[in-house]
Amino acid sequence: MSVLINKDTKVIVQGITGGMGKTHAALMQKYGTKIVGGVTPGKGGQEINGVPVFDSVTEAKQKTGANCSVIFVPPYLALDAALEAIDAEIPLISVITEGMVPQDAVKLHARAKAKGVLVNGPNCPGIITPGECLIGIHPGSIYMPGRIGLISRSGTLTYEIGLGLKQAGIGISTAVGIGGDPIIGIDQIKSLELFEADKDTDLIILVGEIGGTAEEDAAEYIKAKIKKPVIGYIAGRTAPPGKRMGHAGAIISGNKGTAESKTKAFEAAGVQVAKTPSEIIELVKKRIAVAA
Amino acid sequence: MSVLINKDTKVIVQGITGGMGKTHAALMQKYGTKIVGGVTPGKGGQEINGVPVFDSVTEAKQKTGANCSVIFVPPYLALDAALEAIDAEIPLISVITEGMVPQDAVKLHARAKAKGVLVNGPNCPGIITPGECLIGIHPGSIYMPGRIGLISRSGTLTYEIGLGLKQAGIGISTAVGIGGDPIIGIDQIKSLELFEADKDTDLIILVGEIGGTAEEDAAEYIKAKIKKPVIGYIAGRTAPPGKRMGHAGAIISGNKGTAESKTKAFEAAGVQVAKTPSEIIELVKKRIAVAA
Amino acid sequence: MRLREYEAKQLFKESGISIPPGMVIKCAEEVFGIKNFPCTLKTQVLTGGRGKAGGIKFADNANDAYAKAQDIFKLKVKGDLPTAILVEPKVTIKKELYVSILIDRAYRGPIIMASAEGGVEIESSNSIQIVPIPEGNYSSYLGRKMATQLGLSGADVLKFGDIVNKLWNVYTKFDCDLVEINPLIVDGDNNYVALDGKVTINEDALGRQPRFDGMLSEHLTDLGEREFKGKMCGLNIVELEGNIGILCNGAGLTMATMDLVFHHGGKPSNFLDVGGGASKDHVARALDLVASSETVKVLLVNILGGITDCVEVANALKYYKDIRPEAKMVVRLVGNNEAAAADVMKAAGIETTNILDDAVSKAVAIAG
Amino acid sequence: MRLREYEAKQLFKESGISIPPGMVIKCAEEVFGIKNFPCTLKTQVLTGGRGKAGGIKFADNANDAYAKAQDIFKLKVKGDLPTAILVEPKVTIKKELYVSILIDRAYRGPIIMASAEGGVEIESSNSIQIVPIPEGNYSSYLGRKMATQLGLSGADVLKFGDIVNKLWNVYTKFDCDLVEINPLIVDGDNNYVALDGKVTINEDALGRQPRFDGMLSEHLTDLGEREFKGKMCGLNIVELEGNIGILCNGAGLTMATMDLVFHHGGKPSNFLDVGGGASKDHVARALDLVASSETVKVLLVNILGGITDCVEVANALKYYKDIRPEAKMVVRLVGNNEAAAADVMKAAGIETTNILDDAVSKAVAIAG
Repeated sequence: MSVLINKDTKVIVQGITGGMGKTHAALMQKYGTKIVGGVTPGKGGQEINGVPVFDSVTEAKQKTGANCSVIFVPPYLALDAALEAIDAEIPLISVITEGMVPQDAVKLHARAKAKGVLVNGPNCPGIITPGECLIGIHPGSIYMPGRIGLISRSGTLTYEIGLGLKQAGIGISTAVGIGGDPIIGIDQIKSLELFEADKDTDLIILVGEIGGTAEEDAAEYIKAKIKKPVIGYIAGRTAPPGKRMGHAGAIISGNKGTAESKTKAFEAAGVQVAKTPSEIIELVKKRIAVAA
Repeated sequence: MSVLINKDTKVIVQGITGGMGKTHAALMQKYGTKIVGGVTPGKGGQEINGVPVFDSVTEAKQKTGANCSVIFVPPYLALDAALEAIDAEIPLISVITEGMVPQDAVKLHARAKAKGVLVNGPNCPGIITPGECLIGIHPGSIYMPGRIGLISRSGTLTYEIGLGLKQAGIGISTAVGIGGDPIIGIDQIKSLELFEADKDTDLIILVGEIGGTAEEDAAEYIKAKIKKPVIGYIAGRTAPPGKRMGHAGAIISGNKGTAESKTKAFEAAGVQVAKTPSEIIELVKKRIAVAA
Repeated sequence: MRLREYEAKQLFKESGISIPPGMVIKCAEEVFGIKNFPCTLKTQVLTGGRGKAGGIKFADNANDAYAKAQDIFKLKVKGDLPTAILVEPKVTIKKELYVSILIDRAYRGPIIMASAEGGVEIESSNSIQIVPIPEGNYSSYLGRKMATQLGLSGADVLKFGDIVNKLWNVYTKFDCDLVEINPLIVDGDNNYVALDGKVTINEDALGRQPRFDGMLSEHLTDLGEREFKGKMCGLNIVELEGNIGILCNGAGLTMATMDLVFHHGGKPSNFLDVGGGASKDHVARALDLVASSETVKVLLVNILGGITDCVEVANALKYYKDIRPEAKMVVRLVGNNEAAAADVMKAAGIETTNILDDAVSKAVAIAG
Repeated sequence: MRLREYEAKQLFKESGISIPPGMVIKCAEEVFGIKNFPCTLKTQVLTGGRGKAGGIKFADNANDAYAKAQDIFKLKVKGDLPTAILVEPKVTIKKELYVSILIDRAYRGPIIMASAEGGVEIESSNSIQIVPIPEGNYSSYLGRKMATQLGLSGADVLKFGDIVNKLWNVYTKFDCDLVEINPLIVDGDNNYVALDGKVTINEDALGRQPRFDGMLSEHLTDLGEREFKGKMCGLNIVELEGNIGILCNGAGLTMATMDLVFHHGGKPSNFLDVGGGASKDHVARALDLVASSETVKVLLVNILGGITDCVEVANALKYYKDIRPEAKMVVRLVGNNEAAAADVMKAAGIETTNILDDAVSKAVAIAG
């Protein structure tokens, strides 16, 4: 029915007493996500939006059976919070926090890898399985349930595509906002692997952007392992080199990370590449028409 | 024919230009060990006892095909040397160095475990497969080849037993000196596992001593997994509590680590426990007589 | 935040890396305090290519140095005028190398990059060697490993390794994105000396690196005026060369919008990501900033409200329309609180469209 | 090397852990400088059990303190006479806890041990909680995790966690085997204060911990005379209560020999491991040391030469026989260079046996 999260996912919110955490915990609850508790060290014993706040993740997990954590703590505390969730063996962690120091992100992902824990982010909008579960800051109403898997480095651009699909009457199985930082956990390859294995996903949209070589690597992976159709898009094709385009990861360094290289790699892997967001929707429609 | 090392093992000596390293490299070569090179950073390009000295383990491995490293470097450099060997994917590392700081040993073994590398020691006499290969500082002539597996926390006590066996005309498959430090790599359980799987070992001698709970843990393991006969011995049964008996690990703390507890655990696991070194030989002889 | 050469070298020195005995001068007259000739005068700017631009000069005596320092203080390198010159005695160079530590994205961890050929064009060199740092756990052998990969041997392995150890300390202690010595030279006494250095402190880490408090603003001399102002008020803006001012939320959507302007035949004047959850005032500041360039003929506003409340944006647009009724705006505003925002827009007399392509083609038409 | 309470507390203080405002006095007269009464006077010895022995006293005024300080300076605790007393104002104790960091052998890494019940008999307590530190990678959440395991909540979680963070810094910075606060108290203002502390620096690490240079010898006051002398010349000796002096090489073999003496009905006077590769002089020193106890009736030498050269040992025995011809020795000397050693022994008129059991039973017979 989806990847990573579904209606049974039990979510805790680390940083639930902070501004962002509180607001989005409420929005997630409203969407239908099973928020079973929150964690803010030093504020255990309170209730926020009707769920209990704990002092530690271990305690929260023991008392709620949580199997997912969404992290909204400030950037310099995010590494510790994520390590706490990893140590408590929470199998899926989404770090929404923006501005995490890269050296912290390196430590986070090294530990997550060693422990076999999936980490989404940091600096990402989270994940949504429409109609079932939302973790993070996606505007839930923009998506409708369906059979398209959506993978994206960008937040609002994901919403744009989700909205476009909805307006065309097309829904998605899950949207994975992998995040715009240079060092991230669940990446395009991992997401592709999950969607390929998901029997309720028919087609995958892969939204990349300039910077790094993640799209080139994903293209290699698609060529080797993905049988489902993939439609691609690269944001920033007209970006000047050497300038950071908002995301810490969106920068063309030297001749590395260009949209041209990524587009070529996609095409070589049999991925149809849309030039505009609206073209993505058109390509999806055509694919669906062919299949039907 | 043996565990861990045999006539085909290709050994490099880290610290080969130091006093200990040079002396024992020569003794190992004399014994027949295939010493293919040495490593001393800053002294690459020399030759010692006819083998080349390299500046790094990676280089040494590339040029010699080594699959084992023996480390004789001073204690504060031993962690770095061992990490270098692990990083170079040397699958078996024996750290002879005495006086390694425990916090360094913790780091060493954590990395070795993560990388699936076997580390023998630190503060150990090394390993010998009589007639084939010697790594470390065992006096080779004391052992004869045979079908007894020998595991020991102590150096000279291992030699005592090897000598006693030889005088009785009994040989050993391999002797593993696991070392006397509190934090060691290849331990009793790992050695037992290897000997159990070795078709050329018929019987295992397990020489423990006071301190820690390694013997109790080994006894549990024997009960569950070891089908070959095991003869045990515990040194230090008359040691006073709270005093460190030579080895950093040989200390009874509170009521933990006593010979009594270890003996009981051994007996409960069906291990015959000798009260003196010479009794070990007697018990082995009886076992062999029964089998024959 | 990229440090100037002399600031980077100060960090090197404190961590035990040898640097030439330099002197930082703030005006040309200070050259008369120089004790060792011949010397090198190096402009302290943040952009690359200072050598080609004439920002590095040699002087044989004080008069010579004075004339050259005067020249350098007047010389802009890619728009950047120096406030300081670093003066160093000329050194004997037996050998030049390159070494750096940085995070490799694909490896998801720090790596050591080095070359036995130091010099300016290192990025395109084929001689680059890489040693990844396993799980970010540094140990001294890694520097030595790199040394042997570079073909060094004997005492040089230890000396080069020692430099890498110290460089690693700088890298971790100050949350650096990059630490680089280029060239790392071997001098007449076979010592390894950092002749030039580059250190970039991660900007997200500045809040926990008190040493650099207050230094950011004077380390942005390579930014354009709008970029500098944007940075100071938390707006991601990148200068481009067209006439359509873009205001958007989210980096990816902003890039997509920028691409779409090109796609429809227009040219964006800028990239501006107003960020998530922007307030009316923040959006208003962004509008002012985008419009502050004389080349901007039309403002293209594309907001997809997720965390962002469309009403806040609408109120900012209304405010802007009030103070600059002549300004041309094309607005696409959808998402969270979209209906209420539409009411505000209608009352303010600002037209909107829901379709992104329509908005962009309209803006392109207006810009001409 | 176990530090004294006031030395441990100095490390705590430098790392930011609150300690009572104490004063270390070296003679009783210094009590007249005490400003706050009532106060606690605590003897600064290295052994445990000082409270029960009368080494901790309370004083209400200077005269009272003077009399009590005089008593304490004269009081031996398990043979250890203090050279200093720590004077601290009496504090309000709302709660007592225990916390320590040490390496757990079975876990092969550091652990946090703590209890919500502080006090002296912590080792046998059932209230002990354990939090292992994964692969030795400490992060702040571990201290907070322990806090919640102890049943703390709210602000106490942060305060306790903060103490553990700082304790970890002491543990790693100084290569400690153990850092312990017992009791860790909550005072009248709800602050966490280390009321007593124990720090053990790993002795093998002393060579890279210059802070403790020269401190070892005066931190061995809990050792017997032969143990202290042995330590100073690199000999592992442990005092026992019998009359057979043991000299052996290798810890395991020495223990086995000691056990064998008991097995044959004798009592060893000591455990002495002469180490690997001992020279003639080193062995001679060991012989002198073992024989220096008046209770020793016979020397039992058991050497299995691996790294050790039997000839070096034989020469040491010959030397010893020359200077103390009346001393009784039983010698077993086998292994490396055994034949040459046998010649030396024969020439010196020292009997030897190859069989360990024979040697031991002979020594037992001589000792009577």
